[in-house]
Amino acid sequence: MSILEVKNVGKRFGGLQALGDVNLSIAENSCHAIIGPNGAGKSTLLNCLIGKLIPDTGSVMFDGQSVLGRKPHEINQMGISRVFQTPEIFADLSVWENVMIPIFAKRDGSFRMHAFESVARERKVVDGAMQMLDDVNMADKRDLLAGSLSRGDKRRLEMAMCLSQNPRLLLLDEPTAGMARADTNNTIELLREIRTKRDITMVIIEHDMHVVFSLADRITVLAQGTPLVEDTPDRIKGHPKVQEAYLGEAAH
Amino acid sequence: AGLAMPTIFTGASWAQGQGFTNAPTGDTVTLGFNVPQTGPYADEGADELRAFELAVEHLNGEGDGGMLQTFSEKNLDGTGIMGKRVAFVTGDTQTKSDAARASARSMIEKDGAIMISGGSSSGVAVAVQGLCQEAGVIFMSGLTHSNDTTGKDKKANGFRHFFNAYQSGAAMGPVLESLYGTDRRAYHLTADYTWGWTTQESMQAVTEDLGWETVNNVLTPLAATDFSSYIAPVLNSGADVLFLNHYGGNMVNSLTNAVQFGLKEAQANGKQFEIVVPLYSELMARGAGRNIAGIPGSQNWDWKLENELGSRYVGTNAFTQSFGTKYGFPPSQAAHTCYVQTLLYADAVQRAGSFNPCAVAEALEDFEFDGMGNGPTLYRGADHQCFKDVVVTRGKENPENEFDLVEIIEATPTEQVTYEPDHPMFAGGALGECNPGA
Amino acid sequence: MDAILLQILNGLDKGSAYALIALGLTLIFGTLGVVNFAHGALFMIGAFCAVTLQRILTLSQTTIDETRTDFLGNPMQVDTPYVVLWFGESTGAAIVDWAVPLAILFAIPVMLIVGVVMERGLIQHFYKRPHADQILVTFGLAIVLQEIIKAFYGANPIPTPAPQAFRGSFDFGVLVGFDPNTIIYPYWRLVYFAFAAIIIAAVFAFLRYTTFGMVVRAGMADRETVGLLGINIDRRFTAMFGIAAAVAGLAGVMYAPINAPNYHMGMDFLVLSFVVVVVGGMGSLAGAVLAGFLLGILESFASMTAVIDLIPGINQIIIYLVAIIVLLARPRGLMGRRGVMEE
Amino acid sequence: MQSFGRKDTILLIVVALLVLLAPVILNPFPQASSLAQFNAGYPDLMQRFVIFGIFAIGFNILFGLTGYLSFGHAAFLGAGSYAAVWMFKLLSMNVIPAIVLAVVVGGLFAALIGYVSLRRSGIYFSILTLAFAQMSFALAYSVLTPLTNGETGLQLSLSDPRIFDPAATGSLPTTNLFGIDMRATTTIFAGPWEFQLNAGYYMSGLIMLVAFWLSIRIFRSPFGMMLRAVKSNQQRMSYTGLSTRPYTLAAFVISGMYAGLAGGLLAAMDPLAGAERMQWTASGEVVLMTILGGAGSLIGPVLGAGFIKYFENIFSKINDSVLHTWFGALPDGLETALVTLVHPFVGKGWHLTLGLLFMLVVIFLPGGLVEGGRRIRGVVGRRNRKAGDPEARAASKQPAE
Amino acid sequence: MNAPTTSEDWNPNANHAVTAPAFLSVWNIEGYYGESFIVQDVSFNVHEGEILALLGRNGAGKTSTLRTIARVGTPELKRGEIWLDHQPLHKMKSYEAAAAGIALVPEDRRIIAGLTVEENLQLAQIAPPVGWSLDRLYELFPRLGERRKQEGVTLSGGEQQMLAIARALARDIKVLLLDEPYEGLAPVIVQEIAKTLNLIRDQGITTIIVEQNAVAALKLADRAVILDTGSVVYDGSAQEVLDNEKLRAEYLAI
Ligand SMILES: Nc1ncnc2c1ncn2[C@@H]1O[C@H](COP(=O)(O)OP(=O)(O)OP(=O)(O)O)[C@@H](O)[C@H]1O
Ligand SMILES: Nc1ncnc2c1ncn2[C@@H]1O[C@H](COP(=O)(O)OP(=O)(O)OP(=O)(O)O)[C@@H](O)[C@H]1O
Ligand SMILES: [Mg+2]
Ligand SMILES: [Mg+2]
Repeated sequence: MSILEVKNVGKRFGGLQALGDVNLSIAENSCHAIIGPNGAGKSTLLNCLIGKLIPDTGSVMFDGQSVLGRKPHEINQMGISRVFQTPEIFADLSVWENVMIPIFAKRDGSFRMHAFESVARERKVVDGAMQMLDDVNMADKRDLLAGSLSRGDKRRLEMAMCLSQNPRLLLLDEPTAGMARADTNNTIELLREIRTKRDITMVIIEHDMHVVFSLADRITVLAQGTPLVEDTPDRIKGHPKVQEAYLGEAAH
Repeated sequence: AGLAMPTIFTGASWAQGQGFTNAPTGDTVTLGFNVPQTGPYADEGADELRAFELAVEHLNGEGDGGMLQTFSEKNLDGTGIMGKRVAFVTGDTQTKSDAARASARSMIEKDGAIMISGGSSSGVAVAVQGLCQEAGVIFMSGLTHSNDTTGKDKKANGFRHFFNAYQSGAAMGPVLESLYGTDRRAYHLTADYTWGWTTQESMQAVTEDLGWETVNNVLTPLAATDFSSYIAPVLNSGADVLFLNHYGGNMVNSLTNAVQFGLKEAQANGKQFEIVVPLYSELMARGAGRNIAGIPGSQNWDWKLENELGSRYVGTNAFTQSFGTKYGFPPSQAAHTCYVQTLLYADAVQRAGSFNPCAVAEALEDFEFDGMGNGPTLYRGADHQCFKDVVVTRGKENPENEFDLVEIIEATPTEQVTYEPDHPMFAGGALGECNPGA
Repeated sequence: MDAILLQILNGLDKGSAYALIALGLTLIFGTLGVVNFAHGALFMIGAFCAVTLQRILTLSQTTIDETRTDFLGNPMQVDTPYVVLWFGESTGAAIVDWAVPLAILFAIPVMLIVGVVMERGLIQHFYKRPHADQILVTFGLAIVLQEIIKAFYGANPIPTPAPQAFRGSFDFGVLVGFDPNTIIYPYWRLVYFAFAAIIIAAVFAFLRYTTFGMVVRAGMADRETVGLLGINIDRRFTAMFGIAAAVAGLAGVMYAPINAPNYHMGMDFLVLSFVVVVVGGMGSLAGAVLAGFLLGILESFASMTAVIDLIPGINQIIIYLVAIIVLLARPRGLMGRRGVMEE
Repeated sequence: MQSFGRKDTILLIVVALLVLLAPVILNPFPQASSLAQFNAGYPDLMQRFVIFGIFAIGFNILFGLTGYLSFGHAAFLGAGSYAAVWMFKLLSMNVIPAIVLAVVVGGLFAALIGYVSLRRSGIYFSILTLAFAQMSFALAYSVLTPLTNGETGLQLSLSDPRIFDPAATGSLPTTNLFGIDMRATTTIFAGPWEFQLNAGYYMSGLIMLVAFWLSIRIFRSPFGMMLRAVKSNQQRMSYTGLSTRPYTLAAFVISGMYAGLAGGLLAAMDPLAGAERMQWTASGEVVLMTILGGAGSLIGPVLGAGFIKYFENIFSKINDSVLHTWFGALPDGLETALVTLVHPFVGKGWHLTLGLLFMLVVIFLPGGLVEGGRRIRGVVGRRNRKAGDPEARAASKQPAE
Repeated sequence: MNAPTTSEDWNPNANHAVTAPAFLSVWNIEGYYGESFIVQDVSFNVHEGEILALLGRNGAGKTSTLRTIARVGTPELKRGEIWLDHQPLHKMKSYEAAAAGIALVPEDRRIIAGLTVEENLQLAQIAPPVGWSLDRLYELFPRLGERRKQEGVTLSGGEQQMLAIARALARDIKVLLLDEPYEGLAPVIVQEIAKTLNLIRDQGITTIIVEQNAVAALKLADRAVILDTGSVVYDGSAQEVLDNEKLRAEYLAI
């Protein structure tokens, strides 16, 4: 049963066909990796899924409903969360406010006029945020301004924000780029754990093959805006075309 | 008395004990002079303030006494008002009704002012007059020319010495006839707010009575600085006279623009094209520079009146002399009206024998006096408007210095500018009762 | 038809004034990203450069003429300008007469200095501060500049006429075959129009054919990185500020004969110039110029009797109405660049 | 942290005490002394302090939290004033209906303008709000004169219907709260001092306290947090499932209601509504108040409002003769010199002083007047802590984590 | 925590200005973000033509150290000296340091918004000294050549990284500071860049590379410095780190 169905999606930027004709079907509760050379259109594809871009052609169905034409916040409310390639966080807010906001959004929907309640009284939200920060090893930084975090920490924070929403579909655009090895491994662990604990589908874009091969059930290789091959990790590893165009010596 | 028990007094904030607001208790009496000190009319306000200071000096027996010598009443002897030395406070109206009221309230509440005077625009005058009515003090308005001040917005506690738009029209009618004849076509540019409207209305009524035709009346925005798009179509409209019903900066700009477009030299309908500015002030004339030359308008007073038109206007020279000696240049009509208002108030108190606003008002109502530079004058009781001659002037062609910008064409006699209190242009308001504040 | 042509002509002229005033602002606000509430004050100082030069040229020797008396009855003081004494009646008078055009030469160094001092002394500390702080400090500065001018020149407008040669007007209608007097146009306004065109062209050329504009734009987007590329962005910002001040000042000098300068004329134009810049689109010089002309022409049309009769009060609000419509129809004004002051 | 905690309670109590004691605190100089000029404890100014405080508090909810800089908030203040005066003219001199209608009108007007203006952000938003307010001003001054009385402003008149009140005769009625005259003042003479306790001031002060308390609640609420999130990163917000428009619109309407309330109160204290209240300079004034006091801080805007109103009302009234009384005791030459020196900064020069102070505050106290308070506290605090210096240094040597 | 002075040829008591020991010397620098003390007494030397790997966990202060060397405004350098080839960098502003031969490729790439790819490169060549020609850069990164008219910030993440590196090479530099150059790049490109860096070294350019992919960095580098919470905890040969399990486990968790 596939939860996300991408059909014939194409997107042009001026003279550049960033996405050619992408068809993708992602099975529920799977972890699907998209890899490919720089500029292949991976981020563009994700942008089309969350309403940041509107594709020129094709359709995107999430759980039987069309995603296209919806506003970003509506798409998120359907259960899609995304970690961006360059961290998108609330830089002027403290770390744990950053995590509370998505929890409120999940609980209260896209707008609620809770102007006279006190944040501190929202025990559940506060506790949830603390728990989440613990999970990503950031509890000690909860009072820092998110903007003053180092880059790796910003990425971890953004991941915590997305995970705190319990999304059904989690889109991760290079989640471990710039993360120290140790934290990369922790992140892999965290994502694995979440997969075992909850029903969650992940689409992950990564250039770090260690991460890809540790997490992915299936891999799509995108090149110049069109899927080149789609297969299991093992077979992708051995695929000569992929090796030559993308992996280079790294696969050895 | 530092350790005395606090005494507590309760009542309306500005009424204390003697039955009226701010009854002077010590040996001084405080007057409030509320003039524009910032904004476009700051220079006019500064001139008003000079006149106020001069008036206070004269009341307190300092200086040469100015108009006290020529004033027909002789109750003031240089010992202040009713033996109390005159003190004053000043404030900034900013030419905004809100700020003007705040300033006036602070004079009443904080400084204990018993009379407020000043102002350089009708909006402010009407607003402050309303406040004084509510507070129970006398308001002696400064420069305010709108019909409303003593028309639909008149108040029992408010008094106007300055003339008004209707009187401008009435005074200028005959002059316009003698200058430009009876066969003229007029085009009006009018500032789009109440003063502009009333002025335009008056001028249109008067000129149509002469047989002139009104071609068009265009309302110009308050905030306009460049009037070119309003001036440009005038010449081709079939009109041969342009009325600029503008005041202050608006008037300076619209006149400058009109001259730029060559209207002063132009010919229309076989006649010389003419420009008329109903309300004139020396400062506006100075701002307009050479453009004002030859353009007729009306004034409340001019410092050359006595020299040129004789002793009917006695007082003029006395005032000009003491003002000019102190400050080095001749006074403006705004300064004159403020000076006169202060003396009139002081005299009224003296005659009434009380500072009680109601007594003062009574003393001013239907009061006839002379020697204040305007000739015989009546403070009409029905609407608290002064009736006196109106001066019709014209910009001088070859001014000798920057204060000598206008020449007097004639002084229109009082009868011609007098109207009934219920004249339609002044209808709709009621004086109400005088309010002493208690 | 002629009425419409007349208003187009009028609008072009009004527009050239708006465009010129907005041009200086957009260099500081649209390009350097500083919300400069003192821009109007720069314009005003420019106009007062003309006034000052006029005063300098009419500096006079005072003699006492015993034969005449002044208003107080004392002997009259007669002032004769030194230029008249030195160069003779006609040459002296001609020099005084040409005070406004001469003031251009006077204003350029003055305004450059004012701009540079203002940037070095004050604004440079505010590039990284929030826009709100910039508003407060430049507004404070504007008030101070204004009050200083008021202290010296008073609050009343000061007539600053154009040279005799440019007074009066030109019958444009006759030229294109209409009746006399249908389309007349003051000479000085033609001069203003031409002057605006030259200044606008010069600024465009400067920014277009040198790398200066690109560097400044880059510096505004990311000062730090531009510094890393070896460029002393501070100096360029200072230069840009000086140029902008000079442009604003020249707009003021040339405007002096159109409306007599007074100390608050800057505030009167401040809101308008911000509206023009924003309607044109942040960061776009062409946008500011275009918006200046658009608003000028529409304002002229709105002043036509036929239009006012149709919609009373339209002439009061036309600028703002157009601004609202443009900004709603186009997210970043007419030609704004992305990411400039959008948050 | 983000609860209505002890700190907020203390702040509220302090502000309440200040409001209560303002007539005394603001009149520190004996009535007869030459420094009495600096006393601000008279009803009109105290009313202005708290009313403009309300205006600024409301503005800060929008600007301080969301960062949306409205340049048209005076329009709501003006609309509130007009609404209130119309209530006085039509219904009754009781201030309750007037204030209620003022708040409602302020809110509705804000909803209308906000709905359109919030389609844009940043400077484009500012100019949209400015344009709306300037249109309101221009129309109120001219075309809408039947409704606004144009240039002279809307005032009471004897012929108003006032259907719930007995017909006025002779003198104009005054505003009241169920019979308590808003102008009623109790004057306490304590030795040479004089303190004026005014009913209108205390009513306005009480309303300001409520408004202030509400604003603290909003700041500490999830809603307030969302508004700060709007300021920080709108993109992230929408990808987090939040719709930013309703949040900003709600903040806009709330601040519009505060402005309407302030406008209504102004009219309740002094029943007049003038068009200038809507002009851009009036909108600019509340912006300046908020920034001057410290945007985003709770008490800052109130301080800023007090600061500006103080200079406007006190400094503008100092004229040369006042200066001469101050320096009169000095030798003549010195007296003239001092008067000449001070003269440009007071009376008609009060603008100059204000402009200079704007610059000084923003240059030396980034963060506004509250920052000044913080620094003073810091200096005092540091002096107390001096003993533990080495320890403090060691602590700061720890990295931020 | 004091920096272990494993650097051989450096005497801290010597008169620095006269006898600057290495090509680039960093002496006891302390950097602050406002009140927070982030770069804590860091010292190390780099020799001419050398590649130095600067390693450490997230938040260790690597980026802050590089920024201090490049003389960017924050963190503020409150104490210490930095000498480049007898020039006192610590007294310079960032543009002066750049003129002296420092180039920083920042971690978030800092492509300038509103400029095209080509303009981004041209910008780097406005102030002397100018380095590689644009043609040569496009040869190195053909992708950039194809996209030269596109607005720089709309490039894909990897393309932006290439642009950032190209921008540094567009200037004639002595020291290249690379902050996580491999981040977001496809493995093939990583190999390409590694080759380029070797090429750059051959031209005598000195390089400091900060990289989370420690192995890749160490393979390239001659020497390594490891930072932990703002202080130097290791300064020695790169090979040793690769070989020494314990060291790696302790400071790099690999
Ligand atoms: N707004 C845009 N305008 C023009 N071109 C664009 C725009 N956004 C992306 N592109 C181009 O589209 C192509 C695909 O970009 P995308 O960001 O999807 O690549 P990617 O696969 O995520 O690469 P990477 O791994 O480097 O992040 C790139 O060549 C990029 O330059
Ligand atoms: N602008 C700032 N204000 C305050 N603290 C900051 C700022 N930037 C960084 N820091 C703090 O400085 C410390 C070092 O940050 P830095 O970015 O130098 O680390 P890093 O080693 O580059 O980490 P990463 O590998 O995650 O990029 C971190 O604790 C971070 O929170
Ligand atoms: Mg990408
Ligand atoms: Mg880093």
